[in-house]
Amino acid sequence: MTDSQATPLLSLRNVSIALPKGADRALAVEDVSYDVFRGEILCVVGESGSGKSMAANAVMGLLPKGVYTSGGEAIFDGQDLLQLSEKQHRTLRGLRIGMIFQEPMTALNPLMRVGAQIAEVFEAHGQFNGRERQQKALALLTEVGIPDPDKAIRAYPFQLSGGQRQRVMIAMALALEPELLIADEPTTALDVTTQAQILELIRDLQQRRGMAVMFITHDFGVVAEIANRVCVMRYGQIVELGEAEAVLKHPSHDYTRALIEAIPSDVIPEARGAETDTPLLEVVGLNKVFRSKGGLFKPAREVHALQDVSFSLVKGETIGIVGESGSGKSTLGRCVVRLERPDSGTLSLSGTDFMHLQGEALRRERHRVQMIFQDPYASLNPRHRVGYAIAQGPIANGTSKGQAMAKAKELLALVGLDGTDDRYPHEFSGGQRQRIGIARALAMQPELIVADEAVSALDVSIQAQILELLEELKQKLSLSLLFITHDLRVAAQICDHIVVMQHGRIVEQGPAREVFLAPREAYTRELLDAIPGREHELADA
Amino acid sequence: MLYVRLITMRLLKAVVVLFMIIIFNFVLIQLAPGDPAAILAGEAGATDEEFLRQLRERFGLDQPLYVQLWRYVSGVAMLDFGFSYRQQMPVLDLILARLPATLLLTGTAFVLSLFLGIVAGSLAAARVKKPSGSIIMALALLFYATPLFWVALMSVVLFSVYLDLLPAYGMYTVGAGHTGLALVLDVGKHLILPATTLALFFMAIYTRMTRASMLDASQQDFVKTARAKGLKNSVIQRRHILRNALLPIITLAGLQAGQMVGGAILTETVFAWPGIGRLMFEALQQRDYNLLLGIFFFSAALVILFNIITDLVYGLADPRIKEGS
Amino acid sequence: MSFFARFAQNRGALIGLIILLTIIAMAILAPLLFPESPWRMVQRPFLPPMEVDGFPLGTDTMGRNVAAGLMHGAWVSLLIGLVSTTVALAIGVPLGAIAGYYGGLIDDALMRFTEFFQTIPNFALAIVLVAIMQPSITSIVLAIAIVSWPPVARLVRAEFLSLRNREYVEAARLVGQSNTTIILRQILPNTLSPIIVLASLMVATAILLESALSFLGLGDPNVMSWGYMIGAARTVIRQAWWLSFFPGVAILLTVLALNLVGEGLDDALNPKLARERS
Amino acid sequence: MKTPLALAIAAAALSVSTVHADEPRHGGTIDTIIQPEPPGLVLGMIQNAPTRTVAGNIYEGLLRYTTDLEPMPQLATDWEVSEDGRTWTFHLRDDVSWHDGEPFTAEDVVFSADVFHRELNPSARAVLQHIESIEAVDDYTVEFTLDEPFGPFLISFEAGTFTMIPKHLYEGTDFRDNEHNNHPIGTGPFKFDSWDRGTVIQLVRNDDYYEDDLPYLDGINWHIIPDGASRAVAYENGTVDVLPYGTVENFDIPRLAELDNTCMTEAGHEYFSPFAMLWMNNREGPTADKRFRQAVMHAMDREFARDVLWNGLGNVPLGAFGSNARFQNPDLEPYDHDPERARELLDEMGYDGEEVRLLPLPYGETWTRWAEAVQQNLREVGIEVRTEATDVGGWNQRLGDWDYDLAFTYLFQYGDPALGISRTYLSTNIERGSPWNNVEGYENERVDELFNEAATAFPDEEREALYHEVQEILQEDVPVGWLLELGFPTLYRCDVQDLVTSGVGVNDGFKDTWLDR
Repeated sequence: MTDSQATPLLSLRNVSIALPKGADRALAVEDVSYDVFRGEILCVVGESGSGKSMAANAVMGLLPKGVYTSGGEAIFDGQDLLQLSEKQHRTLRGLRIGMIFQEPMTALNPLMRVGAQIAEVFEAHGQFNGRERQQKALALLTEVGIPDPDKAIRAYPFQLSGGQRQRVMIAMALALEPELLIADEPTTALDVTTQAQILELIRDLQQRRGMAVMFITHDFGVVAEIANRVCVMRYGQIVELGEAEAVLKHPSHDYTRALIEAIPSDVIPEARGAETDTPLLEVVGLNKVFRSKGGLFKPAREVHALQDVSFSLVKGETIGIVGESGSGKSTLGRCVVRLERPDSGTLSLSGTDFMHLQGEALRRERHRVQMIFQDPYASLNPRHRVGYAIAQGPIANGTSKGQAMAKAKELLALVGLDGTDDRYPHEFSGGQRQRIGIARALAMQPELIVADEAVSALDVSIQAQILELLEELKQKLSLSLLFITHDLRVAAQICDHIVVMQHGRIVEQGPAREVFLAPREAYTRELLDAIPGREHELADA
Repeated sequence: MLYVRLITMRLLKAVVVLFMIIIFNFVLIQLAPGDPAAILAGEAGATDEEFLRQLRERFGLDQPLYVQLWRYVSGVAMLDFGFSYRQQMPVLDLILARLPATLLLTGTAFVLSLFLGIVAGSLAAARVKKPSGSIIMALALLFYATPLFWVALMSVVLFSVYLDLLPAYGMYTVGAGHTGLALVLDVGKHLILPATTLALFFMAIYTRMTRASMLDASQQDFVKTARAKGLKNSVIQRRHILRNALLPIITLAGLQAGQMVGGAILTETVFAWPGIGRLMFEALQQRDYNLLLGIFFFSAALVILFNIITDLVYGLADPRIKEGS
Repeated sequence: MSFFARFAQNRGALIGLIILLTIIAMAILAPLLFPESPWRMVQRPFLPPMEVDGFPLGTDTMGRNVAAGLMHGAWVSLLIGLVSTTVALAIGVPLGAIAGYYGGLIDDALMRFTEFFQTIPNFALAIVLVAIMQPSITSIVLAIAIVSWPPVARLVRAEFLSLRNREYVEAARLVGQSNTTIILRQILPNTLSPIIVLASLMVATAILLESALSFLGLGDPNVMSWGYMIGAARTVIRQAWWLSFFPGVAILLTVLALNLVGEGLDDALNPKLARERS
Repeated sequence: MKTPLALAIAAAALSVSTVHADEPRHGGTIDTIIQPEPPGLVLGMIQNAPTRTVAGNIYEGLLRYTTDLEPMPQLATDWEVSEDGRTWTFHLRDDVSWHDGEPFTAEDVVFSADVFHRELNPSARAVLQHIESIEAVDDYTVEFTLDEPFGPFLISFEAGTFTMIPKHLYEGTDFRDNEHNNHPIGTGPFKFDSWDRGTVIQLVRNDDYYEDDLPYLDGINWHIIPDGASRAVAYENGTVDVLPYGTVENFDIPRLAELDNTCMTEAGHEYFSPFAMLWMNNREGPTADKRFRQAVMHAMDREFARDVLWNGLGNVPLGAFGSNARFQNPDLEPYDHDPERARELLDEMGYDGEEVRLLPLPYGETWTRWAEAVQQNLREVGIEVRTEATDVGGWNQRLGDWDYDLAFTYLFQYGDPALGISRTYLSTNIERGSPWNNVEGYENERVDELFNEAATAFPDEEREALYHEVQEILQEDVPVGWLLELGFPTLYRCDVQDLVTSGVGVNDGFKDTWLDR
């Protein structure tokens, strides 16, 4: 499909981009060269901090303040984009190079109607008159597959869903039929089913228009789904560049191989036999409704976050709660640890009623269920040394300070952070903080640990390490785990049992192998089908 | 329409707040030393018990406190704010006679400060790190730090005494008998100094706020989107950044509009502006309770009114609130 | 980068700090340099600045040394600014913390209470309070505190609202820490930087408020404050400009310095913001 | 024997009003200032200074007084007293009409004095208590009968005390709610025109005034400007031509007085003779000790206060009786500024540094400065003073409750010791709740006796002897501090002629004023 003999549409030659003083390294991108050809999708892949989107921003002339290109050239249609003045760049942007971004929630002006924002593209380049612009916008919205485009054109961004907004972004980027589309992690913030739709749309449009797409992502699944060629980056340098098939199947570089291996595979472990049959956690008919109070302009609302949810967990077992955003999976986790109080149903822990506990009684029982949180940056108090952060739970429960601190040191060693107890959280990386979070949960010697999207915010290689650690701890300490995640591949790797949720209800539950390999419900199948790169991997397996 | 119902609800809430304010102020003022009758008597230059007794009886000051409060509250419910002890006029008449002057002064100062503040703030935001931007911010800080009354005094000395350009006090030229356009111009001329003085401080606030808010907004993702479209910088500044930056300014402006009534006390005193702020200060010194309560009531009502207007304007400016569901 | 290095990066903040330290030095050195009471009538009235040795800023309407008044006034202005801010914090921080942490009905009630105070124009309320309590340092400090706590409460509440569902707070709740411990040890320390910044600006506002009260004749008659000096000199502004000029400049500089320092603190305490702003 | 005094008095009045050689001219409106804004304009119902100043041109009394406090004819052309000093007969002008056209008659006099003022006016009541009856003999003759001779009787007919009020508009109504209160009707040379609250009060010429040719002016505009500095500017930029007392701060007066075409007079206050005093609480604390009070008198530098704060205007008083007061004893030993003597007295009494509280008078900058000066004077002789600022309300309350140690005030002397001086020292005048009576709590039986006898003694020689004796006692006891006989200056453009023509000239002088332009 790629004609390597043709002249590239965009050609990056020895591009270096400098970071401002005081950053963790001098160059964001170092001596990078790659080409983008007409009619191909080039995926630039890397973990956070790899500098994968810097070059794209330089091409657009949209580098953040303080960041500047320190060498090389980017030839687009015969001119070096890195030498253009702001004004020259401006005539190119939107017209010949379009760009879409990661966060559809914030990338649209909240105060302008969708139609007006699309029409602005024409206005910026002096094309058409007002009426025509609206008509064009409508046509574009239809093309990107927004339902009810007549209404959508008059809508404000907040009235659209995330996927719809990303479609609007795409419509905007494609309005003037640019030759090059830069897509900077356009699906990362989306649910897995939506992601599949958007990926399909991009591939579709690219083929129909024959344009070039530079697709920046961290997810090899996405790469497998969409790429013609792949450029793998690490620490600002290219580690591997080549045809997608070749790179995915036969990665030549260790790092690429490590990345691809780190993706949890669908090789699903056998469920381990539970130690006993007596359930540790029993959830029966749980309901939870959130009510928002009305304000001057908004009427009161009710959201049924949990409806008649029942399942049980036996000691030593790991249950995965999976679902997309809004499925109620996090609410369920928060109810189990009693950060929320369910409205009705029963929630019992080793036979004791955990649902009706209140105040001081609840406080005394809390140590039995602990939680590992999603955001490694928010889960540790920036003002407390990590040793104390771990020890304060036992201290609050009556352990002497000296004992608790000693125990904290032990736990830090256990999670692989020996001798770091007197450091502050900001001295640790995200993965390390997640280890501290695990140590903190363990310090309470809980009967049950709820892990709420515990690895979602981490890079894939780090994700693998944390999952490994959890696996190891599970064995060593025979932990019982309630593992909440949106990522079915992660769930497949660690869980014995899977509960699939949608709109606050349980859609399907059963042993992990059954749910993944022989799903009974359509929704479960839909979820599984939407996993990017799945076909590739299955073919691989 | 939804609007009507919501405004009705807000007004109902306002009534409750106003009622609380009446009680609060009533109690507060009772704590003040000094018997209004004694002060009136003192002003008369001579007193005897008979005179004091007459005064107390006349103004109901001989009644127990709860009776006085009840009388006052039930009066207010029928828009009867009582009688000013000292000015010998119904409180409502006095306030309504002075209110337009204060509204003119604060209204002008408000519009002036908001307009200039937003313009200066946007300029400063667009010229971050340039000398012109720094100069704007330095001036704003200077105005912010300068005591209002001091500026007022200095401007009288400069513009009225030494330069003789503008009238130093009052609202219009007494005895000139201007009517129509001449009167408007005359009042306008008198308005310049007090309105500007009052506006300077608030302008400084809006300038700083606008700049900060614009810089904040310029960090938002949609600005990058706008740039990716190839829009001109000036269009981005105006249409995307400024519009979004205005939202917090609307909130602030709503709060400040109420505070301006307080700031007007100083301005009105120095410039002899016949407004409600000056009336309040005089009423306080003379323990003219009914008048003081009335003024407090009206200024609180103004603040609440401004808050409601602010909410409405905010609702118009932010579709998320207007059309949110 | 160290805290001070970050602070010193903002040149305005450094200038502000130097001015502020000078003023503090003035306040401390006043009793040494001018041991006599600033109220003492020591020379003929209306002596212009630099005319007679020992009277660099001249004398006032009654022949009192303006320089002495200015130095002693620094102490009073700073004291009133600091104490009233402390009192305002003592009211606003607990209210805001409780409202923000507990939410619900408690929040509703406390915020209504706060709004109520914001419904009465600040300056008017301050005047009434001082008049009712009769002017003295105590009544002025109280009045200023009473009109300036609501923004503190709102700020602290907003911070608590955003922090109370932070994961580390939830973690603390899960390990069984009590509400008091969570408020005091987990959340409050993390709200300190915006509070410190706000406090530095409040000191400035308090000094302005005190001067405005004194200007209207509601100052404490036993202490020589800058606001008093302007108020007293306002009637003779035509004959003796220096009498209101110097204290006016002193207030201006102090307020300016506090604002600059406040901005510097903001930059230093919120390094991320600072980078965006510059 | 009935004594026709009027002729001699009329001659005296002439000598006051005809200082200028030029013939008075008609025309012109005069702009002046009233500070503070009066609460209302009906004299008798309201008697504070600004009301008197404005309404003194609308209303009139039976008599006026020269700057030497001798009576002059006004609504009464002449008067006589019976030999026993108990019956006074006044003959009224027969050509006077109210501003609404109704004729002025003896019925109006009886109504005003006996009904209106008896009900509303405390200062009139002080005189009325000595009056047995008031009768209209015919339309233009009124007879007052006293229960015994009352020394100051004849000096009580100034417009501010016994204002003539139109009976036909007020009789049988609730005086305070009378609709005419907002549009006062008098007999005076100017008629009320309009009052724009907070801005200006305008009076216009009464074209039907009974005195030929008078008044010369077409009208008066009383501007209301609440800030002292602004008032000074108003004079400088020519908006106003006359600055009555109290309208600009004392510190501004020397500067304004030096402006071109500017004249100054202290006249027109003789009737009131404002006397500044320092209340000293005789009941408790250090101030209860006579030696402490004497020490305070020696500690205060009253000349400094006069020269620096009051621009050298006014008199440092010898003792309780001001220099304008009748029957002053010139042989008293004065209290000089003598800090050494003050310290000796304090040592002698064994003053232990107990703090005394000083209340300044909340009437503006000069008074505040004065309190600061006195505080400093007292501190320098070793007295611990703490100033407690109050506003008018607080000041009234504190004095009324006797909750003070030292407090500033000033009192009018009203021409006769029996009206203006004895009230401060009589023990019968000790009563809580008023800041104007014997607030210091001084009790001395002999002083009471002397004052009471002197009030009703007849003729004047007898009164003089009694008053001289009382002054000697007071000089020793120092019940209050005698600070200053205040000189209130009026500033005006020199081409404003005949501005002050009587002992209450600041209130009724515009009658004769004309503009030499």
